[in-house]
Amino acid sequence: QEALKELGKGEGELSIVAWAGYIERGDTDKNYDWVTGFEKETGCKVSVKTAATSDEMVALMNEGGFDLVTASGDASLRLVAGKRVQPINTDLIPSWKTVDKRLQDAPWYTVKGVHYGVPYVWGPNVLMYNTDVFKGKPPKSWNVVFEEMNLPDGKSNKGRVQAYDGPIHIADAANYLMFHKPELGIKSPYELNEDQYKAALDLLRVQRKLAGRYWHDAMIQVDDFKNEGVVASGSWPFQVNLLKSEKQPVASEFPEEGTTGWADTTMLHTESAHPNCAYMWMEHSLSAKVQGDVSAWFGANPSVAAACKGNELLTDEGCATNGYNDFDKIKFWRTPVAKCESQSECVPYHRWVSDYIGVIGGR
Amino acid sequence: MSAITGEQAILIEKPGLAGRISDFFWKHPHVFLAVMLAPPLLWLGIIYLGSLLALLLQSFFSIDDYSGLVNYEFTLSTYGQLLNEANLDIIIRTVSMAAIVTLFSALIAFPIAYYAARYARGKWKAIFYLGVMLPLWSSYLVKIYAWKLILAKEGILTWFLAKLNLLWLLDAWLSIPVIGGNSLSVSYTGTFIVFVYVWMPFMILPIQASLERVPANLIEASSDLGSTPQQTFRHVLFPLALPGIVAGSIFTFSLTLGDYIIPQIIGSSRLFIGQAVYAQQGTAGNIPLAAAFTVVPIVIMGLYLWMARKMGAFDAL
Amino acid sequence: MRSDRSTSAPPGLKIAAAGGLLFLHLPIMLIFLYAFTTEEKSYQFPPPGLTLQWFAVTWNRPDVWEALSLSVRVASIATAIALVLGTLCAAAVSQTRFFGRETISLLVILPIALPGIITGIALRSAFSMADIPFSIWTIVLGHATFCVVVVYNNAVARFRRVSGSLVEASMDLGANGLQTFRHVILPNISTALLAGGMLAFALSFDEVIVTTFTGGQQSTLPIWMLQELIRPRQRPVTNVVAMVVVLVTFLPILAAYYLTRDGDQIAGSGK
Amino acid sequence: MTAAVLFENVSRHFGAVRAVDAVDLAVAEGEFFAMLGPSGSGKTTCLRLMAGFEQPTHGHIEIFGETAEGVPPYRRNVNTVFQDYALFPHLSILDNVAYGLMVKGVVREERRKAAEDALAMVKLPGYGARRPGQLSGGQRQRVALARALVNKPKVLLLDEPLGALDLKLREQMQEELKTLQKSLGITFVFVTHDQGEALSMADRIAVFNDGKIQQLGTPEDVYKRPKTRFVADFVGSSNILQPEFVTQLGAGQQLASLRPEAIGLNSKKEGQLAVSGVVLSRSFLGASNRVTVNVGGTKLHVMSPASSPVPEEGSNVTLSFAPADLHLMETTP
Amino acid sequence: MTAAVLFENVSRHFGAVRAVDAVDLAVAEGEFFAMLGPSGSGKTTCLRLMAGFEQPTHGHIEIFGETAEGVPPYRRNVNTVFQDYALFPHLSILDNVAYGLMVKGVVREERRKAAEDALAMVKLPGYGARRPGQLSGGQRQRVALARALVNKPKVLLLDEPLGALDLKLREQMQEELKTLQKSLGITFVFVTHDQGEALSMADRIAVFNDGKIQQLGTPEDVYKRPKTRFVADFVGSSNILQPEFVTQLGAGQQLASLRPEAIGLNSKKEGQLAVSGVVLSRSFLGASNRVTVNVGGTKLHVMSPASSPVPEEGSNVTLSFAPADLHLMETTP
Ligand SMILES: Nc1ncnc2c1ncn2[C@@H]1O[C@H](COP(=O)(O)OP(=O)(O)OP(=O)(O)O)[C@@H](O)[C@H]1O
Ligand SMILES: Nc1ncnc2c1ncn2[C@@H]1O[C@H](COP(=O)(O)OP(=O)(O)OP(=O)(O)O)[C@@H](O)[C@H]1O
Ligand SMILES: NCCCCNCCCN
Ligand SMILES: [Mg+2]
Ligand SMILES: [Mg+2]
Repeated sequence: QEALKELGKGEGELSIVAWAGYIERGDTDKNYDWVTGFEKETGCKVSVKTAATSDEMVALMNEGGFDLVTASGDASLRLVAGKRVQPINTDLIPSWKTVDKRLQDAPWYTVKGVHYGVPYVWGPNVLMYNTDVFKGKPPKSWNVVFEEMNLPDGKSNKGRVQAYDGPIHIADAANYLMFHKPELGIKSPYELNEDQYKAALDLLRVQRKLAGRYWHDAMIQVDDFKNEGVVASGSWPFQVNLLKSEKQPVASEFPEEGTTGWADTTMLHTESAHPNCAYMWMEHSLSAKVQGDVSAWFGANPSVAAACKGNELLTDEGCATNGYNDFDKIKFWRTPVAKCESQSECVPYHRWVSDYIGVIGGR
Repeated sequence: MSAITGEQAILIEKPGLAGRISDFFWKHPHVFLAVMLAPPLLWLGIIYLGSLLALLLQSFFSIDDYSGLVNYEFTLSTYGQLLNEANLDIIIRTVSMAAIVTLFSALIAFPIAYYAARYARGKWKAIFYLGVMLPLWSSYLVKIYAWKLILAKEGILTWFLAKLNLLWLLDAWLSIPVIGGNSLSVSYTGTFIVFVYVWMPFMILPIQASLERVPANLIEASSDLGSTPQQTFRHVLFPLALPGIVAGSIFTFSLTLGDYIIPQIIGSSRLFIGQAVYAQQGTAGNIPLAAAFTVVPIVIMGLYLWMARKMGAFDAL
Repeated sequence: MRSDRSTSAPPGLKIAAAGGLLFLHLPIMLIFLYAFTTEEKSYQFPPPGLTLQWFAVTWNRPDVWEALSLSVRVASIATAIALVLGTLCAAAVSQTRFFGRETISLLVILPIALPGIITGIALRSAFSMADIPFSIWTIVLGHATFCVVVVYNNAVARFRRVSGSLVEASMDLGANGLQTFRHVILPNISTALLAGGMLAFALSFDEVIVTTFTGGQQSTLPIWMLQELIRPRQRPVTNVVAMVVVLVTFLPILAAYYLTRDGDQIAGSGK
Repeated sequence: MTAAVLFENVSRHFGAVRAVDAVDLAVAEGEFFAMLGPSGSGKTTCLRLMAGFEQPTHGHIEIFGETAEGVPPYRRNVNTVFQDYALFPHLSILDNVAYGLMVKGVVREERRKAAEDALAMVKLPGYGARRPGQLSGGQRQRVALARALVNKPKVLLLDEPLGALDLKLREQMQEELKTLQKSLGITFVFVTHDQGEALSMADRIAVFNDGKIQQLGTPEDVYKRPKTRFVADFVGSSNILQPEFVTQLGAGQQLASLRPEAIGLNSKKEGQLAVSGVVLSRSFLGASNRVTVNVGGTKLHVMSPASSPVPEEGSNVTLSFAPADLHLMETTP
Repeated sequence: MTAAVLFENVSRHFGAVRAVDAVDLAVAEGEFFAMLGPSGSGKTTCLRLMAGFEQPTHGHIEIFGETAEGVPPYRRNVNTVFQDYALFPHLSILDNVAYGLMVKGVVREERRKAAEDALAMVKLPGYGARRPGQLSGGQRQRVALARALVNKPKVLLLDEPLGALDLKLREQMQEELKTLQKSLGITFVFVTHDQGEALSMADRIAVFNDGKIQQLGTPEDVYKRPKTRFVADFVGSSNILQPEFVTQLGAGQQLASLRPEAIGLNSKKEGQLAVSGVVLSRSFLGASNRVTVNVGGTKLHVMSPASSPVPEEGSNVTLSFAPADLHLMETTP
């Protein structure tokens, strides 16, 4: 499929598959609204379908009926391979040139030099913890969610930690092992041979004994921190910000092992019914104001450097807090494939899916 | 009234469309039957069963792991996948849960149905009926969330038990392996309680109906022949109420078998069949595996319905 | 049962029955309670304070009205379809004997006896195969399918009681098929249909699982609730909606009870 | 004169069951015709063939000379009083009675009037506003009658209309029905399994067994001159005498029937046949006593008037009867 | 001898309804005792008081000399044959019959044996494997009987056990029951609303009306010497003569009953009273003819034997009867 040659008039509608908190119209907090203005300006009425995992996003796009998706790195290339998204003509997006150079040709959305989207925001998976429990001794390592131990409040971490309910969490285990068991020779947490993979699963089995429940939905994790006595978990800055805004005793840490993370791309469906509105949104999404607002709201980093300065909501320290300068330490989500780069053969994603279900099920 | 009427014994055919249609159908009862049955049969037999068969067909396809697109070639590999250890766990977990939920639903429902059928009269009968129907029709989702509040670690049950100095009881329960856990809301116990709560009302009405159909004189006959009330219950009342219990259990069993919302909200993240289907279909986009998973409840419920029909449970539905 | 008129229930039974009903109702009380809480994000117990503000808030939320209106439309249409299909089926099964009657009652029961997720996913994949876009009609189609059975059950039970000789009596007195339907059958089954229709409506009104699969972007009330409950903004609003729905369904349920019960007496006197 | 109802070799089979089997009959106009027989003998099926609810498998049916096959019930000027009355529970008594006129399109006022007249005729004036549920069994029966008669049918079919009533009420209704039929002159076809009812009410009786007519004749014919053992046994109680027994009496070589009331106890008159035996048992029936006597191994019932003395059990008695009362029958049962 | 069942001033009220009202009765051991009365007269309630399903509101009940109040049915050695049999539909015939022994803990083999014997006794050997649904009415009735008898009750209660059977079967079962009772010697208390049944079977009859016993005596007592108009009317059909009519006959000044079969038609004998009248109608009843005669405004039924000639309708007849057959009664109905 060819990329769009020129822009026409808006079609009046636009539907987007997005992560929770990515597309806000002021419902939750009046100050966070980057949709209403866009609708007024372009006449494109925006509807949003939130998805909780990358797999869900791929499934929704496969099903069709949507224009745009804010796909993470573990979904984007699958969408390209499945011919669900179309090439983007960056010439039609004036703000393209303002995009962070680190992201402009990123491999998770650029195939053979063709861009299949525009970057949205990116960020790390942080370690969220309860400040009352950790009493001024923030956890420095992911070990609080991987190994049984007593927390600073004297009680065991058993039943009080959580992990992400998505197969990609295997990469977090691999990332932990990369640091603590260098002898396994893991080069990338997304490229694991059988032995490395098995070690990661073993680690996750230990974790299963510690975790009462896995978190699947950001909002439910927020609930669990409030009502279920959960005190530490891998999380997104979004939840951290939300809980802090409710005056809950939580904070987040960027542990010594480094973290996985996400760099999301706004991609356009092959059969989009509203391509003009979609291009208008992509342009809108790259404006420094929107980038700053999203970053502030979600706890992410903008893909446009200008957003780090002068945004009221993000403040001038915001980018630093959210890890803007740790770009290189973050291992962004990718889709594990059999033919991997770092070694001869890797365990492909479908095994991650079924094995992770097994691990959670107690296998 | 005159003695002998002047009219003909056989009246001439009535003119008019209605009359002619009536005559036609009267003369061709099979056509009439066909006309009556066509709409429901087209709907249920073609649309519904057709969709079901099409779904089953999908289970013989496979999915491309990387792109998530269905590969339309006949294969049994999806069934191979269905039978891997993790998925078997899911099936066993779900079926056991459905069985236990059904058993306890029957145990809790029976006294209510029994009282309503045999002792409640007049106003009380209406109160019992409403008492069963209201929970049945009040929002399923909101009820589940109410239970989340009750069962949460820092929830209402804990609050009450703390007031009563009974927290040790809860802790003792939660420390039991398998059914225990960190809190009720992340344990099988919690999932079980909510399942029973939500589906149990479906059990009451069929049991009540079948109990009401037991003629009073059978109870008297039993007593007359020397049965104590307990013996009468065991030898007469219970066997005769059994079709009602089976009818009710069609609901409790099937609804538990397919639900994916309850175990996701109240549970330990271990999947149930409904969640697996939902995840494979919606999250992973693996329609063939989802379809293969649905075969499990279809087969189970097929057998169940067959047995229920033999027991005459359909009349009690 | 007459024998029990003079005796009263054993205390153990009374306790078990009362306990069972309490178990059914306490959580519902809780739903009511939290419709009045002053706290909006998550529920703490006991509620920090009580307020009536959520009723006004609910009233002013357009998304509630949209979902409600969609739910009412879906349930009405699904009920109407179920009434037609269920009555036809019940009439065919109970007024005539033919090969395969048993199979038909099985077929009608199947959509409710199989888990909703199967109905949902089967219809969804059929829609996508047939390239039918999601709309209110796809939701209706799913709901009508499993609503047929409640109408069918009510109608079959009534047909069984309306003695077959009534139809013959009518024809004997000179009424043709249509007149017999209009003057004898319809009046005698109407209360059963009303009761069945109400149950069908309630079933559709509260259905989440099938709707999840057969609905596209539209949200019915339960789907709206699911989203609201997961994303806590003004959670008490969901409780207000749930409570109002319970209170509003109270009357039809009571009516259905009295209608079918009186129907017993009316139709039974034909014997 | 054309028959009101004519059956020519009519059969109605349900699968292997021959509910009605090659029946010939002709009901005369204005006649009170009874169909009598045990349960399952095909009486109701015959009636339903007349009403049009069943179609014959073979044979031909005429109603007042017109072919009836293929004519739906609602186009036959024949009405039925159903065993369970089949009153419409949702309609008032008046609307029940006016139903036939309503569906024929008679205007409201007129049919109201006719229905009230019909109710008066069955002695239920002023009951029009009630519902069927508010009437007693006997009253319902009369409403069912009025509902049929208001249509002025050429033939009225009654399927055990008195079966559900208790003894006293049944006797009273029997009388009323008979009077009504006489005054209206309508042809009545009446189904019953109560032989007393058939005998006392009918002009002619068809006795059914196994889908076949065993005998068709006046009550006296049927009672006094039963053609077959079945009829003798079913209509009234009868002593069935085996051919050997009859031979011994020197009265013939066939199966014979002897009515219990035709036998005298210790009161032989001239010209009577006599046998002796031992009293086995006796029971008091009010108006009479039934005495069972063992005559050389054959058990004979004797009905003796209450006014006569009753012999003791075990005593020897002489039984006597007029040869004419010994009725010979076809030997095949 | 202690009575098998003794009622002393027993009442059972349901709210305002006096189902049983101050009843005194004593059923002798080994007796065949019938309770006869119209629907709603309290027969069943009496039976239920004996069985223990009801408790008396007032009064005292004894069974074989032991106080019965407060003793539950399952601890009374009294068994019931229910009107609709109340067989357990989920059990085989054999298990139905063996039920009473099973709950008493009799071992399997033994109760099997006893049940088979009981089935043989009611002439249903080999039916044990069937279900109640597979039997005819008469067979079910016998199973119900066997199920009760297998427990060897001291008193057997039967609530209209033959009500649902048709005439022929009823007559046959009456005989069987009577024979059985004689051979077993068990006390039978039998409820019926069929006077013929009560007269022919019972040793003594209690006639109920409105919860009260109207008369208690042998069948002959009750039939020939009815104490009240109600009994005269209910037991057999009777001509009730008003005091004025009786006065005219010069036979007294009370209400009197005259049995139709006690009246002669045109056959006045010496010492008989006679009146004349006009024949209104006649009907053939098989064994006899019923002739209705108008005697100066009073309608009299005459039952005349089939052998006598039947006068034409409208003809004048003389009715004659022995003064002894004119039975004077209490004037209060
Ligand atoms: N619709 C039917 N299908 C099959 N068999 C039937 C049907 N109607 C009647 N029969 C059978 O035909 C036979 C005659 O039945 P019918 O009802 O005419 O008897 P009946 O003389 O009226 O008996 P009853 O006195 O019990 O009413 C019976 O064996 C009955 O079972
Ligand atoms: N449990 C009860 N509650 C209220 N009234 C009752 C009850 N049982 C009987 N009765 C009333 O008591 C009266 C006598 O009833 P019972 O059943 O003893 O009459 P019966 O002589 O057996 O009549 P039938 O011949 O109709 O069976 C009736 O008026 C009846 O309605
Ligand atoms: N009251 C809500 C219960 C929902 C049950 N739905 C059953 C649908 C089966 N397909
Ligand atoms: Mg019949
Ligand atoms: Mg009774």
